[in-house]
Amino acid sequence: MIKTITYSEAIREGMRKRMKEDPNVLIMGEDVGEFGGCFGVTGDLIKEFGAERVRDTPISEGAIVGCAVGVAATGLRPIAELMFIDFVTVGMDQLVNQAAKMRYMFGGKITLPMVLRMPAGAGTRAAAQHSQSLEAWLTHVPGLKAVYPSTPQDAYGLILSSIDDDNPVVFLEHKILYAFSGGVDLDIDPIPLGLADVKREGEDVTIIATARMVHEALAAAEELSKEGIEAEVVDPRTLYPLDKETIFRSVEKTNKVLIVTEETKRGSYAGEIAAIIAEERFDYLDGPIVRVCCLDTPIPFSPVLEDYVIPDSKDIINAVKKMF
Amino acid sequence: MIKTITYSEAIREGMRKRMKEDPNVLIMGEDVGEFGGCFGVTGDLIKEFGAERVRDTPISEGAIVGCAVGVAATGLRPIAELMFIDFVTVGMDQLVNQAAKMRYMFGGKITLPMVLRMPAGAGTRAAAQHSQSLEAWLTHVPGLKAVYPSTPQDAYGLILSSIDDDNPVVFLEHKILYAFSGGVDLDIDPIPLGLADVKREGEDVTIIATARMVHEALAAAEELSKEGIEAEVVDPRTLYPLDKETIFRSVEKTNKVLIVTEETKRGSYAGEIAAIIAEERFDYLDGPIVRVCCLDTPIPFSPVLEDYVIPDSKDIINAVKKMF
Amino acid sequence: MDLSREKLIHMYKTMKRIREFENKAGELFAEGSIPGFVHLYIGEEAVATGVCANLKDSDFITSTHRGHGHIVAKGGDLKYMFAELFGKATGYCKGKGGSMHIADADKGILGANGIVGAGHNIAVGAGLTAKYKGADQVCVCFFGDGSTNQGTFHESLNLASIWKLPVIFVCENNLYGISMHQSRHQAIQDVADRAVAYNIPGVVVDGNDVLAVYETAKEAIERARNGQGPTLIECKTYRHRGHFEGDPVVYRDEEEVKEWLAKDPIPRLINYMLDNDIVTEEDIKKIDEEVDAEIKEAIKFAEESPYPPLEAAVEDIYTDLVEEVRR
Amino acid sequence: MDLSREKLIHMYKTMKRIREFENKAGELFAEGSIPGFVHLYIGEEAVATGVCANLKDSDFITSTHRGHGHIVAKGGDLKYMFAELFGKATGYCKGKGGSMHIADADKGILGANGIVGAGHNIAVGAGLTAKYKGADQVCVCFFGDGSTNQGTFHESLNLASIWKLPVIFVCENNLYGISMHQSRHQAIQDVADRAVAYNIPGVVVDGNDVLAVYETAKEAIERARNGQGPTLIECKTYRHRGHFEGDPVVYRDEEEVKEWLAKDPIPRLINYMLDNDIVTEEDIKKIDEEVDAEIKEAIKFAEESPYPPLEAAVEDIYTDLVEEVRR
Ligand SMILES: Cc1ncc(C[n+]2csc(CCOP(=O)(O)OP(=O)(O)O)c2C)c(N)n1
Ligand SMILES: Cc1ncc(C[n+]2csc(CCOP(=O)(O)OP(=O)(O)O)c2C)c(N)n1
Ligand SMILES: [Mg+2]
Ligand SMILES: [Mg+2]
Repeated sequence: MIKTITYSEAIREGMRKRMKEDPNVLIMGEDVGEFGGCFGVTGDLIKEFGAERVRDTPISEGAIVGCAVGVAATGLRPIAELMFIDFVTVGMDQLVNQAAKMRYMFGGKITLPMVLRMPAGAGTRAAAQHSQSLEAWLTHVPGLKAVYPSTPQDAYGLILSSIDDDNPVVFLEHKILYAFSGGVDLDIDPIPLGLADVKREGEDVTIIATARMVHEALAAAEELSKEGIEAEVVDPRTLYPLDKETIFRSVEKTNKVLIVTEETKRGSYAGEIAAIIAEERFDYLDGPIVRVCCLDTPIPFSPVLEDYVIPDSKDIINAVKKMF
Repeated sequence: MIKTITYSEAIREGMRKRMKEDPNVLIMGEDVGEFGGCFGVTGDLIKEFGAERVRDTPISEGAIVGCAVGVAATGLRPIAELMFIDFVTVGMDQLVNQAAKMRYMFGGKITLPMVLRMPAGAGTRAAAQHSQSLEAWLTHVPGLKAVYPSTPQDAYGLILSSIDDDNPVVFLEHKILYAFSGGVDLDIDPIPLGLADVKREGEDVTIIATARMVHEALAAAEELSKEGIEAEVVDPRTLYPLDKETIFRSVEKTNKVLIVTEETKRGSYAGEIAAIIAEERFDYLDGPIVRVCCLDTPIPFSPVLEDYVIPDSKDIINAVKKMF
Repeated sequence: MDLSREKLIHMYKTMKRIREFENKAGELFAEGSIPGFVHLYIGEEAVATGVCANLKDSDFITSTHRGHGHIVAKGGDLKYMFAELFGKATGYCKGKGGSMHIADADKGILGANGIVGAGHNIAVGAGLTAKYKGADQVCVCFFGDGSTNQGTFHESLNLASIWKLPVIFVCENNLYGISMHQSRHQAIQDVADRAVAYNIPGVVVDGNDVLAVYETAKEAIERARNGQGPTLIECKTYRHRGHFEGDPVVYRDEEEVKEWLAKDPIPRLINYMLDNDIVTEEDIKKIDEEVDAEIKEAIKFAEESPYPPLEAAVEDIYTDLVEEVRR
Repeated sequence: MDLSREKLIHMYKTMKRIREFENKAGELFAEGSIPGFVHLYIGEEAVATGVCANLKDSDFITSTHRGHGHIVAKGGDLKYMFAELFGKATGYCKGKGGSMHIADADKGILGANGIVGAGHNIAVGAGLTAKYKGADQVCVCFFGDGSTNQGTFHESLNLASIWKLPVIFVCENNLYGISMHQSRHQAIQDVADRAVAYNIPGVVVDGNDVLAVYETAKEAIERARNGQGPTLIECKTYRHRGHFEGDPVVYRDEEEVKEWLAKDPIPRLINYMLDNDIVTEEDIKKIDEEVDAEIKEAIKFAEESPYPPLEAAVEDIYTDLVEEVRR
């Protein structure tokens, strides 16, 4: 059954499906219950599953993540929500030194099926402490998987596989995408983690883009097409494991790569993707690997400045044109 | 006056110098006082400057970093020490959302002259929670500067400039290097942040290495030289600001780049350096940009495994040979 | 009560300035002139006002996401505040901070803060500077009930207590952290009970009674200035509006809201002053008009101010590096 | 005291097993056979022993950097423990964890932990699982006095208290966090006082009296099993050795050390049992010999075990991905 729903609803429906099927799945986070979540993602789930399974927590991100670790280590499948990815700084130890490393440190004798959902990204005029894109930190941590969908269908298929995964998964959600709607097949199989999606085919240049930037890249591709440049837009969807095959296939075809993310450019995961290509597919390149990212600034509040530091389709078009 | 002292003594002597000159400089951290610091870096400073200026704190990394922020914002120049860089996870919010962003969020109306010293790196059989190299996280944060010296002289010259800097500086120290000794000129001017050092000249390949890996790279270069390959070893010393000029000059000369750090390869700052070169000096490259880093694992405890996952001169030699 | 007429009038005017600033901020947000989030302080004015009436310019405060009231009470200029909310170049932070990050170093305002609980340790640091320098300064740390479950609350009170720092921890217990009623987020009724864990005084005060707040804070601030260390003050109060503007407030019942609206601190102070012949209705009217005029002018200033130039985006990250940050 | 002879002997043997394990670990570390760090539990045996004597295999514990004692008391196998300390493939963690990360899921041991304060919230999670499943399980969270100043302490006790989880928080107050005497790291004498902040019972007990620890823990564990929520138990004790092996211990005075050595929990229990005719000197000797034999065998097992193959380095990070991790 295909329904037109938003990205945010798609995540909710995925959680609802698994909660119906598996009593071990539970949700915890600040205001996820009656309030329905800061961005409304958990919505009415408390009505269906009750306050024991959709648990409001105090404002204690360390405890939210740490408790989820303990819950997962002892047999349940928690989905924890942080209100903004920016607050992962408060629960960073529990995520990085506990969740990510426990299985390894314990010689594989424990399983940690937990999902940490975190709204990320800028564009809401929420300034420096509520607008970050921190995927580079999380992908740098062995033991975590990292997902960042760009469409309602992907969000749905990927939240299912994230809940099903027996490892800690950080599930990033772009705040601006919450309101995006699209057709979602609610009966599909989970989308495997580690499978990229070519959102647009093209022969001339590969644009690797994530989350909101997928849409900017697609818009740019349409414009570029008018000028005779056909861009292929590759959306990794899962940041780790990363589907190198799909990326390499595209690079081998187009010989030109542009990477677009909303991260601070310096130290970005966009850089990691560039480095992988520069190391493993250098011979296929006919020019520099270009990155279009945020300026290396905290996200400023003023709309004029915020719009300036975040990349958009115009920046992508300009960058692509320079590559020809 | 040139004295032969260890890396750890060099840092202490730098702090001592500035504490003598400026009563606004103070130190805080766990067991930095009478105990002299977990790795002995603060040593006898408490005897000279007293417990008000060399302050033992409770085990509260959030408070250590947060308090340093407040102290710096109100006119002093704190040097805070975390026992291991791994614990920055506990004070991450204070460092990333407060220290790094405050000046910007406040429109430049505050100055934060603080240094956060953190022993980093593996090799001590201390396992996954006491062995990390987390420079990639820190360099990804606008607002921070990041320093990582490889020799006693650099450690001395850079701790001076870090204390003198009016911005938050994260000062990484490699635990294995603490015992390395070398000649240190205690009268030199501070080494400016953002100035790389060519630790060995060579024409054939550029090896960019940081901290302990500088020594592995130098050892590898000696071996390679016997086989007729002359490697140039560039030590950025400051990770941000990064001295791109020195790096580019070397790349333009050798046309081959190998980057060696002790980080988890995926998402490493080594990747950022690779991405910068792939974007800005692509035309000078005659082959892939290669990275030699740690395996993408948490650091295992068992010495055989730890030695296996950490790169060494042999790994560097093998990698370089493959480039020819 | 040995409060001078001037002090009382000053406090009344401060509360009124906060109230009207917030009313306007709410309106301007609703009509789309203010972007982002705003968290209004309406109903809680007596707390910031009563506490800050004891402070000097050289004293410090740390504030929260709900910071407008603290900033006004500590001497913030409404012009620059509105300009900041609008994202203008003339704002306190040149438009880079917005509502959640207003700061004014000259007035000792170490910033509103978008991270719940983050002000606590910054306040401790300011207290340490004061003590280290032997300066006659204190730092007041404002925070909500919800934030008292953050680890930072615990760490900062512990640190301030062992070092006997001149920090006054002022909890604005408005009964909720967003939708979480206090009874659901902690198993105690009085946040002040937590003072026991640090062996410091913990005091509960009616946060809607500006005179009581003033007196309680006065004592704590004197203790701090005398080197007797920190105090935890809990002010029982209530926010009239939702958590942020736009909050549908499904989680409170009407009875509760009604009850608290009746305890509005502003009419309460007016009545006190009228009953005790400290002011006349005329006096009040005059003050109100002054406040109105000030607010109008401040909004005009903000509206007429320019947006920051794009170049500003890369400035003020570091004291020195700018070229490096440029695209 | 309605403790059976078996229970008493079991507790004596457990303490002795811990003591001898630690003595040997110290020796082996000194001679270079054990790499990394070791933090010995000598002197504190009565705490883990008295508490865990109340637990079933299905109950959980979380432990610390000073974890050997907890693991032995909860039923850990000395062979696998030594093998882990040696970094051998047969160790509890296949050599990947070492002293600070020993875990045994089958025995409910959720791991030693190298991060001070990190076990607290994991314990809360285990308690939540128990409650959620309606299982008759509890979780004991062991931690040091120093860790009670971490934010995690505060957050976890708060969460456990509002959710009434079956978690027993056991503070091993050995007077120091490394070199910091308790009087310097917090302004209270009894960590148990902090229970007030969460409206849960806080109890102080002589941590060198295994019988007292047993009884106190028993009550708290019963409360937890009955759905009455968490308890904070503070056990006053002392570590005989330095913080870690190699610590020169410049920060304690001899008097203090002497005083506490005299309170050694092991002779104390022996004397109690002898005085009350529960055991004979012969019995003790026999047990001691059994323990010695077990230890010898365990060390032999560890010594003779192989190091892990290099391939192991990339395994056990994820349940599925291995190829991706390979160099
Ligand atoms: C670390 C962190 N967690 C969560 C939030 C989201 N948030 C903003 S305000 C708030 C509620 C704060 O409650 P309280 O401390 O009582 O202050 P009040 O809003 O009632 O004034 C929350 C959860 C945040 N900004 N920072
Ligand atoms: C987050 C963190 N900070 C600091 C350390 C270093 N460290 C290890 S043990 C210890 C002291 C712990 O004291 P306490 O909790 O009293 O336990 P004890 O060692 O006395 O058993 C410290 C500071 C750490 N491992 N983790
Ligand atoms: Mg509140
Ligand atoms: Mg201790």
